[in-house]
Amino acid sequence: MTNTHIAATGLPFIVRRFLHGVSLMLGVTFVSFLLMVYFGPDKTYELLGKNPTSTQISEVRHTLGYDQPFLLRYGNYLKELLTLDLGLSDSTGEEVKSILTRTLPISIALVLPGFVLGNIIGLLLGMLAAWYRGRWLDKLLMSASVVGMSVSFLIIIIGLQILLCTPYGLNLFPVRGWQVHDLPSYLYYVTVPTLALLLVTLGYNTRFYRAVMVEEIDREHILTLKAYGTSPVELLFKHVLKNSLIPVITRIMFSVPFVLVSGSLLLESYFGIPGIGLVTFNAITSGDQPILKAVVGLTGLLFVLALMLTDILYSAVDPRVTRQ
Amino acid sequence: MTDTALTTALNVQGLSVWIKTASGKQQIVDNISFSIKAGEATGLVGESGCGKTMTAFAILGMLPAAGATLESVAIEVNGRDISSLSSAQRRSVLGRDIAMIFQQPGTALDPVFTIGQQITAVHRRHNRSKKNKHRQAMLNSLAQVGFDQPDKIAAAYPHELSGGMRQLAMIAMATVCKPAVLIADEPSTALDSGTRALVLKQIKRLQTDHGTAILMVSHDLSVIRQSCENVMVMYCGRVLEKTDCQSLFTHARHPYSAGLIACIPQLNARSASGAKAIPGQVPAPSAFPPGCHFAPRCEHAASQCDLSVPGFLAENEQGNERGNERGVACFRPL
Amino acid sequence: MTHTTWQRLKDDRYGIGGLFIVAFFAVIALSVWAGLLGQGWSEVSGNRWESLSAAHWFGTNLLGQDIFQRTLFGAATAFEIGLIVTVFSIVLGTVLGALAGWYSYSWLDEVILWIKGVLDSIPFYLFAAAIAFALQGNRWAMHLAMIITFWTTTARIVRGEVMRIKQREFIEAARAIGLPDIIVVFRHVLPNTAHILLVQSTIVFVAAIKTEVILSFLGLGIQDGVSWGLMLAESSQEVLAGHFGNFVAASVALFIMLMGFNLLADALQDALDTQRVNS
Amino acid sequence: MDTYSHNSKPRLLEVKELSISFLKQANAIDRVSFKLEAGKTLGLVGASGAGKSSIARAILGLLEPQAGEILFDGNSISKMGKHQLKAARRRMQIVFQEPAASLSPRRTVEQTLLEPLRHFDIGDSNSRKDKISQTLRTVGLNQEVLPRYPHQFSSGQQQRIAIARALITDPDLLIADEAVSALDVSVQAQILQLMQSLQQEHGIAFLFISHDLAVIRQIADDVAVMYAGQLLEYSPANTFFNRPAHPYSKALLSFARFDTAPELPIRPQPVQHGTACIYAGQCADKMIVCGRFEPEFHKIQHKKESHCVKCHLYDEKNTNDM
Repeated sequence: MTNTHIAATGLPFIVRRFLHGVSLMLGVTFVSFLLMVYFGPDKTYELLGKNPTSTQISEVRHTLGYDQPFLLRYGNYLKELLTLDLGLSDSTGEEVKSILTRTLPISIALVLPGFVLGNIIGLLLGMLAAWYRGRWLDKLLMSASVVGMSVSFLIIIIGLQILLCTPYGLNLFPVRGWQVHDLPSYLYYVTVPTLALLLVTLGYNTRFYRAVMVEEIDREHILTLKAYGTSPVELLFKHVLKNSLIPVITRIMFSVPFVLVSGSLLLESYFGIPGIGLVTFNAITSGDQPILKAVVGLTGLLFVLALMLTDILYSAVDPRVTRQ
Repeated sequence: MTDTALTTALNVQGLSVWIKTASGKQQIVDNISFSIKAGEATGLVGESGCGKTMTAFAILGMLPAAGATLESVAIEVNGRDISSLSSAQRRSVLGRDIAMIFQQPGTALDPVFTIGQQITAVHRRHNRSKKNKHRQAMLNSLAQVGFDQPDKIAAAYPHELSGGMRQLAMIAMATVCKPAVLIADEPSTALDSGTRALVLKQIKRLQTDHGTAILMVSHDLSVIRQSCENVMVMYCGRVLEKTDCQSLFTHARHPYSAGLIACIPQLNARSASGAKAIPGQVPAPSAFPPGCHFAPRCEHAASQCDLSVPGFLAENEQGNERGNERGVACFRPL
Repeated sequence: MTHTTWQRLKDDRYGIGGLFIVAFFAVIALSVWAGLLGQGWSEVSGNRWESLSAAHWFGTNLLGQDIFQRTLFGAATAFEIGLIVTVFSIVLGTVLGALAGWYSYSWLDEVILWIKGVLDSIPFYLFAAAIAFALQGNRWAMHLAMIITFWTTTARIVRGEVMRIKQREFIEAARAIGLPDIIVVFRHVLPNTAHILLVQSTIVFVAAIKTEVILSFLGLGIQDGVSWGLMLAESSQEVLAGHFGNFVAASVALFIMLMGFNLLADALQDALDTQRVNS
Repeated sequence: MDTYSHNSKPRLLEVKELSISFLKQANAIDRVSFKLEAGKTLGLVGASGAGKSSIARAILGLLEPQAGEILFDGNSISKMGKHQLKAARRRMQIVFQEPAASLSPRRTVEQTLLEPLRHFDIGDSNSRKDKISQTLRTVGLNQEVLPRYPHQFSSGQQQRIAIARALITDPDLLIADEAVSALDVSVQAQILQLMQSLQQEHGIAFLFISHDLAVIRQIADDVAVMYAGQLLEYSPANTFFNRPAHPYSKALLSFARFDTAPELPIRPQPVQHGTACIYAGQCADKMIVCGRFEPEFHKIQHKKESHCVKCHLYDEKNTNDM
């Protein structure tokens, strides 16, 4: 989460946020190096045949660099990441960099509509529930969102597939595949995954936005606005919304990296869509190290960018967030 | 409309409020009636929990607590009953004919909009003129409450001003549309003596220069004595005494009023035994005693006080020449 | 849980409903662990895809194993995961959160927030995969992965609450007589976060169970025994062939348990809210 | 600055040239000095934000001053060893403004009252029970409050419990930090009455912090006026209320009597160290010298009482260009 503590180091705010971002990146790469390389699978035996001699083993280990000191290996791992020399995929041998550049746009196209709709509808429902707090509409929305939160993503995916993609249901949409070349074909393939993403996030979003809105509506300045004849619409969409932009921004910015990777992972592996999620899924099941390292690096980068962008948005939205 | 209705800026008749508590519905404002003429200031005094703030909000038709209900015979502002208006019609009255300022200047203004934006919005809402008269009206209003550089204040965000300045900005917002009635809910409680004097001076100026009728809600009798002509003493949802400040301080008729006055620490005398305190404490709504609510704490209470509720004995016509209402709700007034 | 919170919880119908469901599944889990129920989950006691019958209440799966037994065992697995992950992650989150909050804006706070930032920015499923590799399929790899990442939300909430409580006068009063920090934190600060931890535990419990389902689908979940996640993963193929037994059993059971916990979490939230330190 | 005639016994509390600053702001407290005799009450007066509460926290050892010294019974608090500090802390207690916020919400009244007794290991288990019931009686409460939680009491009762907690270790000094400001007038009167009787019966010294001059009038023997972190006037109560010396004191009294109101802007301008009188911006009797030099403390002698004021008006050197 953002570190809203403004260190009294006098460095300009942006530089300090950048340094904080860099330190996080270092942490992410260190952890991923530790887990995926240092403790990762030992490939020496793959390259050697049966009962290799000790010299062959040490030779291969030397070429693979396993005998180098820990820090040095971490050094070249960082160098690789920085120079985007991400190596080749173990399973397909294709350059990791080209895999990422090919699959990332597909994942974004897949996840974006569900993500945007999920937050916009969630915000509107949250506002409604907060405004009519305690009345039947609030109770209805809350119990619906409890149901939404109690259903696993996998169940929604399988359920929707049965309902919409198989002869047992309406059979309107493809059960797998991603032959997208124009808008109609895009809609044809993206509808069911978007619906799944929407259903699984709507419950959580509505409750979260309701809690934020309730807190804002209870503030004293709302009473003042009511005492001066402000209409409910102006009250909600001008005052309450602007005051709650900080928690709203935080939620949206920080769910981007996860929805893009974790969200797409399930959707793509299930609907057979060749995005970064499917690539990560195969990498996990087959233990394809270079891909895993690259995806972790990518998400770390996305997370840090989200972090820095949030701070900038904070001060743009809320005058009290001053950048000493 | 009788002639008094013409000059009466605010006329409240039979106002009652109930709230939903854990132990069912409790009445916290019991049949309050009073009227304030233009250019007059009336104080509504009582300890915390007596229902005075709830009364103020009920007059505007706003009930902050969920599940609260309100009843009134009439709430007339400049002779027009606003209690029977639809919420849209009432919204056109709030901020134009009747306005309110609050106790905590720190939280009463929206922190993410500038002072200027908030005041201009009120003026624009109630004046459909096309020219940018709204900004000018806002700047004038700020200047009138004593800011020598109104444009600097207009560009500032609430957190950039001190408590006193925020309260003055609040007064500017309340008076940008020149309302007939201003309700001030504990306007100076959160301020220290310097800024308090400044804020009360500005409220006084509204009353004298613009003929605004002021209803000042406070727990501090010395503030009421300083800023209001008339005073109503409230306890556990009921008005126990209504009179002018002069008479209240010279000869309070209700034992509770007398007790309240005796509690006030005097600035120029250190009373030997210390301020005389009223024994016991204010009961919660669910535990209001039957009969006169003050009876258990009242030294003059007789058996009658515990049994039945004393009616409000309005004094006969010999009230002072401005003929405002006077009276006391007590079987054995002092 | 003072007396009044219990009363308030009692007259919240949904809350009691949630409590009943949770208790029901707890009983099942206990009896499975005690060996009374669900022991025949792995036996091939029938042929493929038998439909509902007296012998197999929920029918059988691809291998002919009894789905009802497997569902019961799945409940125990879910409870085991939920409990282990919740207890460890809440304790870890509370301790680190309290430290970060008590020494806020110190280097300790910076370090804890940095660790949290790093862990939050690694995609969870990759992290779980990496841990699974590092521990070579150890039975507890999944639990460890969840504990290491779930504590961060609790820590953030506890840190915020401790920072808020730290400024209250009753803390200054305790420090004014010279009480050592440790006593002040454990006697005056943490008890006031108890209500948050109770609500957070139910939320983490739900998150742990839902995560297990996805991990099992990725082959990183339960290594021995069966879980609803595994059953759902199995069912994803069977469903296309029209056999819904496995899918319906696992998803309905999972849904009911999660509903139970979520309803309980809501009821606790409302009941304890008024008890909070009035800010 | 010596504001007193000397006598042999060391005073209960002596604050010497105390300066405190937060982060990089200018000194929140700037060279404040005052003394408090045993059994006496000093009223510390001034607008909110003048730094009164920070002094209280420094005395209790909760805040580390940048400069200056606080002597309790003659020895400096910051130089005290662990045991000496613990013994000193037993003899000084504090009561806060918000009664509800000063009691630990999850602990019963009994636990709250037992804590200081156990911490300073006063008496044993049954003598502590008597001590608790006796202290409760002095603050006008009885036994049945013991098992209950703070949120089950009115603010007046909560403040009595807070006072009981402060009294239970038989302190010599009680700091009341705006202790009655949040209470209704009638409850305020009850608590003030209680504090006055505590002083007469137990000889407790009070450092009574308040922005309300009328309350100070009821309880203070001496008055110290603070403005933007600086002490401007120090005088016996009667002299202060009848013949205030410093222009700020006069202004405070006239505001309290609703006679006058200050001009805008009302915020004190930050003043560089030693270059001007901090109140110059607002002062009605401002002279040229006030804008250029910081005034020293001058002593005005009436009979045997000492009355000092930090203002150029009372500096003989400047009388010529008055």
